[in-house]
Amino acid sequence: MAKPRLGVFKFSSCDGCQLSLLDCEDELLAVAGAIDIAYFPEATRSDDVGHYDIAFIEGSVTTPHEAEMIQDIRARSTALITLGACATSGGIQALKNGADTAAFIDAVYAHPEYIDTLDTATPISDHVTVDFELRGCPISKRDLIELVAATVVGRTPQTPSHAACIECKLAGHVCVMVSQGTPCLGPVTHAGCGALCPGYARGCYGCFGPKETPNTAALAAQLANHGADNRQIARLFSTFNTNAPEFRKEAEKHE
Amino acid sequence: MTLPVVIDIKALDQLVQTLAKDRQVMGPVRRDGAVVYEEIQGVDDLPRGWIDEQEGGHYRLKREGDKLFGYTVGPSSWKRFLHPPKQTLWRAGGGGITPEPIAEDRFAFLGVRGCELAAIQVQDKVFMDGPYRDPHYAARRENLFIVAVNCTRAGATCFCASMDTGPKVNPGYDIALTEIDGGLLAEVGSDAGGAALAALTSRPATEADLAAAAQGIKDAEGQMGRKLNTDGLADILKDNPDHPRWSVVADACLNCANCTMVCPTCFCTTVDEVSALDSDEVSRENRWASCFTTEFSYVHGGAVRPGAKARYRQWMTHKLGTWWDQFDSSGCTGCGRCITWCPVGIDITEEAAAIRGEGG
Amino acid sequence: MAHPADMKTDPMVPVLAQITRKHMEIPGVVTFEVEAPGWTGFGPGQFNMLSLFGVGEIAISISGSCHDTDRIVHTIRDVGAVSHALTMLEEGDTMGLRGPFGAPWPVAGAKGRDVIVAAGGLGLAPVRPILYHLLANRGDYGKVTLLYGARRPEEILFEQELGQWRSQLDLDIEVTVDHAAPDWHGHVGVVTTLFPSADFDPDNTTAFLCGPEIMMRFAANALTDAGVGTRDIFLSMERNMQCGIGLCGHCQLGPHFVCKDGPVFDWATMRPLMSVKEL
Amino acid sequence: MNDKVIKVDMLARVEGEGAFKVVVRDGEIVGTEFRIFEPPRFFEAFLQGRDHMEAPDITARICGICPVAYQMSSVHAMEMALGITVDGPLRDLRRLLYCGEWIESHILHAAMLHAPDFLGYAGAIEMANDGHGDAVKLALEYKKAGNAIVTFVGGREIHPINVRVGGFYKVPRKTDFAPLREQLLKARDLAEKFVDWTASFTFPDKERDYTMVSLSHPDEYPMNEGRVVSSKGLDIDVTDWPAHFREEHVAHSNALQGFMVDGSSYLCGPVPRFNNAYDLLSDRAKAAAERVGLPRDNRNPYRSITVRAIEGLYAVDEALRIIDAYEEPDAPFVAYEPRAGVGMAATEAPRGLLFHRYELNDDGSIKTALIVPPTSQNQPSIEEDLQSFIGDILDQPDEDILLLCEQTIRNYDPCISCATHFLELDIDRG
Ligand SMILES: Cc1cc2nc3c(=O)[nH]c(=O)nc-3n(C[C@H](O)[C@H](O)[C@H](O)COP(=O)(O)OP(=O)(O)OC[C@H]3O[C@@H](n4cnc5c(N)ncnc54)[C@H](O)[C@@H]3O)c2cc1C
Ligand code: SF4
Ligand code: SF4
Ligand code: SF4
Repeated sequence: MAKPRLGVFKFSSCDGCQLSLLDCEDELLAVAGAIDIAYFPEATRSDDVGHYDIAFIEGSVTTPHEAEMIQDIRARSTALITLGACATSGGIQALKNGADTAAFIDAVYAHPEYIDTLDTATPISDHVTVDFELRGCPISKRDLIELVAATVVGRTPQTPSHAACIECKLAGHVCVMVSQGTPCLGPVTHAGCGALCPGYARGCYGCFGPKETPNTAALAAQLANHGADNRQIARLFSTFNTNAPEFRKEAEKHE
Repeated sequence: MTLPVVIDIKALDQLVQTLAKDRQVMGPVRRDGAVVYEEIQGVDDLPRGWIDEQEGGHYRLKREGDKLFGYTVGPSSWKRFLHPPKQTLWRAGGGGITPEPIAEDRFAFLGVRGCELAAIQVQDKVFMDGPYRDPHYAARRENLFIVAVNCTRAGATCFCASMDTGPKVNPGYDIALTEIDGGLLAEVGSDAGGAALAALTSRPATEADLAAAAQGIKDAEGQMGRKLNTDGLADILKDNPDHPRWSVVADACLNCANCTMVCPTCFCTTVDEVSALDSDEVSRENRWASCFTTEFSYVHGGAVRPGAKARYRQWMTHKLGTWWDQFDSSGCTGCGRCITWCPVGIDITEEAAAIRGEGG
Repeated sequence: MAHPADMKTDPMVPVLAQITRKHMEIPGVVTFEVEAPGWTGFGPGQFNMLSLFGVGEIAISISGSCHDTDRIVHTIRDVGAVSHALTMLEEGDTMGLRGPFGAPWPVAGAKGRDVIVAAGGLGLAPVRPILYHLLANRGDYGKVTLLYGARRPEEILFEQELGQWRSQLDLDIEVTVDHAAPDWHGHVGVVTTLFPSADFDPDNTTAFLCGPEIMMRFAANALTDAGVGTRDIFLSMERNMQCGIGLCGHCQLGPHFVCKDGPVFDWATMRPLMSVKEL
Repeated sequence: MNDKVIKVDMLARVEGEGAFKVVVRDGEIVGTEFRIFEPPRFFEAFLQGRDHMEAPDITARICGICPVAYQMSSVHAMEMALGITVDGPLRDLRRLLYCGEWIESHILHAAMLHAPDFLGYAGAIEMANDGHGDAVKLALEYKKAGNAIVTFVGGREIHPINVRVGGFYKVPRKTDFAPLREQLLKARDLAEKFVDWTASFTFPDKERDYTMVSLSHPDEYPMNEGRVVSSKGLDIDVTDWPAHFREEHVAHSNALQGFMVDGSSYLCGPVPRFNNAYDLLSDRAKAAAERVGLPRDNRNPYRSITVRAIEGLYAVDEALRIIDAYEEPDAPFVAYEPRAGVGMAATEAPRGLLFHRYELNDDGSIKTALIVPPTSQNQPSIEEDLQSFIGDILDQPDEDILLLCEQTIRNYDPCISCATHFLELDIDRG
């Protein structure tokens, strides 16, 4: 069987998700052995354009150019897979959605006249059909390896969409919400990180975005019981997955 | 059987050391603001002088007194060791299948409470009494030595008295301890327990010792923070799948699965396929699963229980109702963990009462 | 039937079964004949857990004859990752196999009675062992009727075999499709539309139903309305199964584990449960 | 052949999206542009109104390659605004975390992104598949030790979760360090070999007289705090930064660029640190530099790959020193009350100085934020390098010129993602 051809593409992002691939020190060469890394500018000058069996997309769409580019990549790819919160929900830069872009530009740039940017940062799935979404800000190495290994053998990657709480308990962490009253998004957040934050005595801040059927309202009510004010609750839901519909709606309720 | 004796803390330490010679002794330790079960080296590791304050969705440790076992049950349960969160089943590579060697763990548990021993016995039925058994569980169970502890203090979310599982432990232990002034009353529950106890420095228990222990247990019974009326409950639950209360609880429930993870009897697992990129070996692994997730009931095309209401109903009806049909026992032993460790404090006793038409 | 109550080995560990024959039934549905070491036969309605290492494991009914003790026949529809990978296997390839599991159709209990077998779609595969059994012991049973519904004419399963059976005079076979082009001359409509014209004695009939849950529910209700007893109607249920042996908990349906108490249940047991939404 | 435009529209093996262009007229280079077309992400604007506690998590997302640097500059600036000092084991742990990032980032750059230029490959995987497998494996194993530190202290290698204003959320117990220590001892040998490997390359014989800017601390190799100094005599407190440095929108380029107030360019990063603070390197690092003949006032930017290797070795040594001296602190963080204030800090990101300035409101929310990352500071210098280093090879084939240009830019380990939030977008595809 021919090795699947992989292209790795970057949109608006911090580079962290594609860096995760280079951070797979133990597996990198095995990955390169199992798939043909045809296009990956962060790692290689060779730009082998053409058709890709798998396209990894990092980042969200924030400029007119990016909006065109994603259509082209989609047309040239069999399976289009998004990596991380930016590509999957818009990422941190989606905080500008709903804000006054002109004011944002003024806040940052001395000479704003050249700035060419869309008013929104949007997930890839707003533009093209996405075959699989890997969550996280950043994605976890485990998930990435699982994704590649599963794709190579043809199984569904095991990246369950249940709550981070399950991983928290599998890891044997003590719930920070119950034992410390620390606000934690674990109950509404998609698993994948291994419940890192509770393991470090802090609440989950939602890198992996909403879980399946998240009850954000019930969690927000409990956060308020623990003393969080509306502003804190709104902020908690508006970080790296601020544009994920369930989180955005909950945040709006507290603005 | 041997008469009860009284041992002191030094003797208890000696017991731990003796058991540790050919076992991993697991016991209570204080970690990250809670009492959890981990490997212990001696009595010094125990959370002496710490008690817990529990309520729905609330747990805090505080200093009070100097009892070794003043705390009640915490977030971890013994199932973590007997039925671990992940268990490899077999590995395959190079054309053949190698079953995972049957677990050789030899555990001794120190501080098993009444509700907890009952929970172990519930899982025994699940994993060992059916037409098929889980050989890893069975092996760990056979090698297990249990030092139980009768509760002399109960928490606000405890209701073992309603479930007939405590505060005094039912048989099934090797040794049972009751903390009294000036020592620990020790009772023997098995030959192995008798032998282990005989090797320790002890004195025969006096009437006063026995009375003090009984009083401690009675005190705990009086402090029981929750009650569950089990009368006809199984049928009430099964007969009320459309009770409006299920929708009420579904609105509050996060379906985060914490209750099932902390519950000492919840046994469900999902099988994961594990393959690596750099080897041909693949393996299959069991992982704790929960009926609160949609993937749990997934059949091609969608979940059988997509709604939160159906998932909560499944869990509670199973625990308190259909468990009886399946295993001829309750699936709940009244430990209260699911109440305390639910991030929003949903209370199984309150929900059951509400379906029954009381309170709520 | 190997019922390993005293089994020392781990029931979660499969054996390697080898494919001796592969046959494509209709696009996306493949029948395999496999041989597995230690296989001692099965009861009609039982299933195996089939797997491809690295991909996953799924429950698949045995669709062959239980008189055939060394060949194991499975008919698999490609719907997702595991079923797809299995259907891609070729003769000579191996798959993992555990089983047989589950409670069989109570065919013996139907002796001397009329039998109705009603199947929808791929549901014909799990009931095929019943038909083999009935045909092999034809004298033991009264009128035998097979009512089968497929979505479209192209999706009719085991068409050749149906033709052979139909030519046998002592077997009544009616086939219907949900949608058809004008060149289809058979019945159009759901399976239940075939019931009124079926010939059976309601007081002395045993019915075996297999197909989508909604089809089974309608069929069972129609039979009950026609006077067949609720304990004489049997259904084969499907739930998510990870272990197939009652340890993983996924397949619970009310008080039952579909894998070990079922998958075959009588209608008296299922009726109240199937009327509850999302049970 | 005397007029041409040498350009690359998608510069590979750098973090983020950049391009460059060299315009030649009559055999003379008339213009060099190092351009960044990463879309703007507006971090400074997002930060307004957020809680100061969120700054380390949010600013980390500016760059997945050096999140620790962002976390460090932000917490130090916040602590200044809040009037608290973090020292003792907590300060050491931060330095340890930073060592991890230096190792990880330096080795990533040196082995995976830069070395292929010296050995003539498109990338490290191609290099590994063509006889350099052992070197690549060694580098990966070594780099892994850096990630192991970041993961151990910070929770994960990218966007660590354990850094907070005042210290950490949770600190390790002394006994927890044992496996990490073992791994670092092994990594130290790899680090030595790695220095030798990078030094074995052939370096273009090119130098420039840079103004080398770095932090300076009396007792420590520059990393998490210090005064800002330059090789030309500057020596200022970090709070005086705005008075001595400025950012400009330059007409020919699409980027804000950093200059000294007098308009001259300067260089920050490993080479300035090495030159300005050579004496503070560990003995092992100094010995390695001597062994491979790296002069202590190196002005050849191509040799920065070896300087990174030396800093990597230093970071391993320093990490081990910190681990051996570690005593668990009484509390994982210093407690404080939010208050209004202004705070500034600079720390040494792997690729150079990273300056943050925040103004806080009474409730601890952020009023204004300013972030000046290293790549913007080095941009004028990058263009000047292109201007002066390729003039003598203009008669060679375009591909060779291109390669040298790219190699020259990669000397800087430019981190374009970092730069985005203040670089405007103008894609010149014409
Ligand atoms: C007792 C029984 C007998 C069956 N007999 C047959 C048969 O003879 N032929 C046939 O083609 N199919 C049969 N099925 C259905 C078959 O198990 C599913 O089609 C199969 O599990 C789909 O898996 P997948 O990975 O291809 O699909 P996906 O949709 O990707 O499913 C993902 C996973 O969900 C679970 N799952 C999905 N659908 C089902 C299901 N219907 N039942 C149980 N678990 C499911 C499995 O664990 C599966 O791996 C039977 C199911 C049961 C319970
Ligand atoms: S700490 Fe957070 S993730 Fe963990 S169980 Fe509690 S609520 Fe869930
Ligand atoms: S914030 Fe939540 S999702 Fe992110 S690392 Fe922490 S626990 Fe995981
Ligand atoms: S259901 Fe709740 S109270 Fe009952 S055993 Fe489980 S965790 Fe304890």
